[in-house]
Amino acid sequence: MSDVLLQAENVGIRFGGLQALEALNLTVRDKELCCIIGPNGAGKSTFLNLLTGTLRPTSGSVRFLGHDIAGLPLHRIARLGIARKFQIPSVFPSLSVEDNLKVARWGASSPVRPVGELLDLVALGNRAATLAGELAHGQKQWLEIGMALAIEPRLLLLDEPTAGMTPQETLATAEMLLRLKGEFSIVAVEHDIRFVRALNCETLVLHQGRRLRSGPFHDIETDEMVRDVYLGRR
Amino acid sequence: MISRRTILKSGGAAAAFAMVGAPSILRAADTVKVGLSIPITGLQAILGETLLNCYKLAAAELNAANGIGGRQIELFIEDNQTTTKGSIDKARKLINEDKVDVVMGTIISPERSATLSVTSKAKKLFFYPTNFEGGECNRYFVATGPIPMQQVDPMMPWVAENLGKTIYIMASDYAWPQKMTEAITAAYEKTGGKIIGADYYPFGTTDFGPAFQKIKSLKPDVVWSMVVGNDAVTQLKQYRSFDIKQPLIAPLDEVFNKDALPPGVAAGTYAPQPYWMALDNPVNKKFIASFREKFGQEKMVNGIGEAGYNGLHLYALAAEKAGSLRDDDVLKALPTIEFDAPQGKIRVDASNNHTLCHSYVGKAAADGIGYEIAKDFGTITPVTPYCKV
Amino acid sequence: MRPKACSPACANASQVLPDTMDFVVTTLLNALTLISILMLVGLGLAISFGLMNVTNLAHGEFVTVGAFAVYFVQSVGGSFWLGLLAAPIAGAVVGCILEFAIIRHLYSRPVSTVLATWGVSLILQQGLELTFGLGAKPVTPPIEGTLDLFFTVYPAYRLILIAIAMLTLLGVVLLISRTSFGLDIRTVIQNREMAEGVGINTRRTYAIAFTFGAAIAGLAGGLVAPLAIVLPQMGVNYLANAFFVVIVGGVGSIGGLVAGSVFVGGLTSVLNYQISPSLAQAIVLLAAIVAVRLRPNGLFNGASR
Amino acid sequence: MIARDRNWLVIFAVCVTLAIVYPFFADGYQLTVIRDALIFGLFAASLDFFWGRTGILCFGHAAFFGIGGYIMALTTLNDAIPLGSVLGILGAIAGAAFVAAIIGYFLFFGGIRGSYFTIVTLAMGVICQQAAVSWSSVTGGDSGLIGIPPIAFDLGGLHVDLSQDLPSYIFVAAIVAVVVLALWSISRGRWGMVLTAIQDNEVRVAALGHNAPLRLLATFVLSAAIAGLAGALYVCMAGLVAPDLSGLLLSTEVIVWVAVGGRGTLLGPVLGAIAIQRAQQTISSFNPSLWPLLLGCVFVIIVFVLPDGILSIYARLKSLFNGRRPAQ
Repeated sequence: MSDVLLQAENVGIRFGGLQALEALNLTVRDKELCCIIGPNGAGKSTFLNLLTGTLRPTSGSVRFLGHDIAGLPLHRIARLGIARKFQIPSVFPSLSVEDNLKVARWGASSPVRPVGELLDLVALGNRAATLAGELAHGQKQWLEIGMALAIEPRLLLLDEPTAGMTPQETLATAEMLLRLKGEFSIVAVEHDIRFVRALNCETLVLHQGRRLRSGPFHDIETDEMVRDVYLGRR
Repeated sequence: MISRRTILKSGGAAAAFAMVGAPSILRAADTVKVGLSIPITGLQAILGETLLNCYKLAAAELNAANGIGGRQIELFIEDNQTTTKGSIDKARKLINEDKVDVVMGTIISPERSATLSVTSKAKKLFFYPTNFEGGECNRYFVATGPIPMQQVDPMMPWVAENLGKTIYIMASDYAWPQKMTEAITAAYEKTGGKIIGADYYPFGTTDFGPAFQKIKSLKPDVVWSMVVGNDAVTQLKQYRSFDIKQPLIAPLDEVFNKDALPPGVAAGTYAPQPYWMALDNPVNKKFIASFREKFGQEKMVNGIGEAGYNGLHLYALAAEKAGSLRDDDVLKALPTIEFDAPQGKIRVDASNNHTLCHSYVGKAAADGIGYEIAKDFGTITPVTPYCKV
Repeated sequence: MRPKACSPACANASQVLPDTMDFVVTTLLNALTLISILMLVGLGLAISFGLMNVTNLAHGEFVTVGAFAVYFVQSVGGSFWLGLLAAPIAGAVVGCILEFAIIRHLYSRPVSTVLATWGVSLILQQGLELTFGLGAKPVTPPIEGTLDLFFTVYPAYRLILIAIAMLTLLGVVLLISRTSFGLDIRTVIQNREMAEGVGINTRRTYAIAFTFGAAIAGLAGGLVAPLAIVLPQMGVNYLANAFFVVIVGGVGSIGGLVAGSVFVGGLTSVLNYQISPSLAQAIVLLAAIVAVRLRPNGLFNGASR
Repeated sequence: MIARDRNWLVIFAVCVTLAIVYPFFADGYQLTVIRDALIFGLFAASLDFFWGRTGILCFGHAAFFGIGGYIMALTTLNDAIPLGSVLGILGAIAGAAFVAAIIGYFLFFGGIRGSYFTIVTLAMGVICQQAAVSWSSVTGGDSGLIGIPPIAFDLGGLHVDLSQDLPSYIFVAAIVAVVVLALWSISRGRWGMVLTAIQDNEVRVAALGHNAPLRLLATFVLSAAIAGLAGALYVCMAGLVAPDLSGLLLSTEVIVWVAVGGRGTLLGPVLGAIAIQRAQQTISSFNPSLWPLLLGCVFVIIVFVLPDGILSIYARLKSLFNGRRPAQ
């Protein structure tokens, strides 16, 4: 149990009369990589919001290193070691790439990686002085991953990190994450099966707010029911 | 040339002293420079216009009759924007850049205080025309308007006798009404009257309903309003709509009633003022006639304007008598002269530089603009425990 | 030293009961008057500030323009009622021009909107002063005198004002909930992109909504004209409180607007009787700040900024 | 970035030089005029530090100016307090900062941003002015407090007496230069960068572990403290403090100075304050009623024609010569 980083037990949330998520369980161990997939509207982002404490579950509990983090201010959660990459790339457009990473580093309680190393990690070494707002879409996504790395997280939550990327960029992103695997835990919420396939990790499949399947990705991929859901047959 | 003639003409010891003491002033100036700091824009613009016109009238009268010791009066008119900062900047400009011989004007207290802080430092004469709450005292500061005790002390026995024994006060929340309330309370209690309530409303109040509700439940004999400026308009409109029967004392005057109030709203209200247009004396008749000839037949004039007019005339008489424009010389001559003002004869008290002005209660006529004199208390000597110059 | 006001009950002990009823009813009506005005002025702000995210500091001038419309109509011999009809039209015209000339170019620059509308407010004030001359303008109420309401005697005109305000509010509610234009507005407010997607001309809808808010503020100006001072600078007296109504009440619903008006207007009226009015005003504004801290989305609803 | 920094320093150096040379050509009165304008320039810079760095407009900044002024006045007018001038200035800074801390806490941690902040601070200014008018036993009511002595103190052998025009001018000019330079260094370093990031995306900044509301609060408090300092200096130079020094009109004027001078440049607002005030007093001597109309037009024109203020004219001209579009 000691290496359990994040534990969601029996988590559910209602919005008014709508049961958005129901009885979900997820355990993330230290330095583990796992993925959450599901079609649009399955409740992936809502679940992520529960995991980061942005939303408070109406039933069940989410604990990070044994703490209940629901409702804590965002910066406190970050300082506990949870980094999050948002679905829409949210870099600081009026700052240069380098300054984006600097701002991210200053937020960390104990930054380790120098900015130069971060730039190389996310393949932006030659764009350091560019205004972040002028980057291409995929580069913005990488920069954001770099910013998440800068705060030296214990857990990195990625919300559709490859949304809007070209296939090549998607693969490059997967490689980037695989390189980082083993440094900290990663939870990736994805829509794009190719990306998850490249990561080949423990996977939780959501459908209509419930767990559909969970297990290693190659098992999931061959599952009939998952295929049906993804192909819209169910 | 003119300055030499002045000296020759006025002659005497004072002029000789002036020549020795301040030759540069007399040689430098061909005119007497009067600096006017007037709220031409901002909240007090209505009253500012009348005040400015009164100064223009006084200057024109003096210039038509030999000026001051033969020297023409030149007005330096500045808009202080009814603000502290504007008043400071303009007072400094008048004194340092225009090098005026005297500063006059301003209406509300912040303008006056700001101007005074500059003039007192520069030791420059400053004539203030508006009803003055008192409290400020400076050797070079001359008040030609009344302080609360001059208006209130003689009036309260009359109020107790003619209007009633209990008063409810509603006022704007600032110094003048607060000081007035103190003076009213003191003078009224001597006559056995009682202040049964007082409420002070912030500037910009749009609903005085709660005050009228209090009037209805407290049932005072008299309501004394010291809600001033723009808020007075709101207050009077609402006072009428609540149909309150008690007599109302309100610090209104002819200019304000005509330019700001709906017709008839002020009808029947009482006001203490040192001057009314209705005063029946030849000086006043001539004053009003020349004012209207110059600025328009429908124009009204009020106590503030008249006090400004008096101020310039008092200055001219004193300077003439002193034979000098040096502030100290004029100041020395000032208490020794007397001016036949529209309100009656006035002079400045040597002990505090306040003016011995008249005190009248006016009652607004049915049109709500003009006033009839309800009572004349004669000339009242200003008593100022806070001030000895 | 201020003499303490005697409490209403001690004025005449034998009359306590009727006096109390009188007191309650009058206080209620005083509060209602204030609430009505705040609501009408706030309505336009709720649309522009709350929904379109436009901080229009010239909103107070719509009130001024409405009041001047009544004055103008009366001064050329028209009746008050004709003036009251002209007031919202005048407000709408000024609002429409303002939206067309300035605000629509600045939807993406909120801070610039603040500056530009403040500038416009100065220009309008000075323009009115140059046109109509210095000083307050007289407006006579359509009826003088008071009405006996059994418990209390209350100025008749104020009762009319309250009635008109309530009817206007009802009309607005119906307009928003029952007409296709109301549907457009609601759609645009919910999601501008989506509204554009389904073919609503959002530019036009914004312009009309803004103009509509200006018209209601103009009406408010017309209604207060016989009651309060009519002056080019009068608008600012209503502006800050109306903003507070919207902030406290929360944006996005008529309910929030009513809640905000009741909070600000009601508290002001009740406090005015208890403590010094200056202090009352400060307390109401401070209470509003605290309320915003505790209920950032408004007293009434959960719509987010 | 580097080029922009160099530009700024060049303009700063030119301004400092002009300020040093000016006393050789000006008489005492002209010195006092520029001295007071500089104090209001400091006030404008204080607003710019907050508004320019956070993008949030404070519409009641004069409240802090006024609070500083009143604290200075009350301290120096009380003979029982030793070292009145020094304690007065410190008290003015602390008092303004304290009030800003309380108001800012409620607003920033309550999630109030943007226009909402603007409106609430507008009301704060109104309350402050009304409080200054009504609470006359302390504040002297609407006429304010007069007779505030000029700054004078002996501190550790350092004898300062600012009753004369030239020393007071030098003192004020030095303070303005130092503060503006300090604010500029702060705002281009870590602090300023984080604030820029907050302006871009506050949620993101918080998700990186920054306490964004606290950053904003600290900026607001520092900005208010400098406004308090400016207020304290002004009342000593003017000799009085009055309620309208904390009022809506001054709050509005300072916004114009910043907008005209160029938001976010710190130096621009100082120049804007001097230029506009001189223009205002000159124009009002010719035609008083023209001024408010002109002011309104200036607002509208700035927004549409010169959104970056007069200081940006220099950059624009430069890029015109180089044949490039100005960097935005």
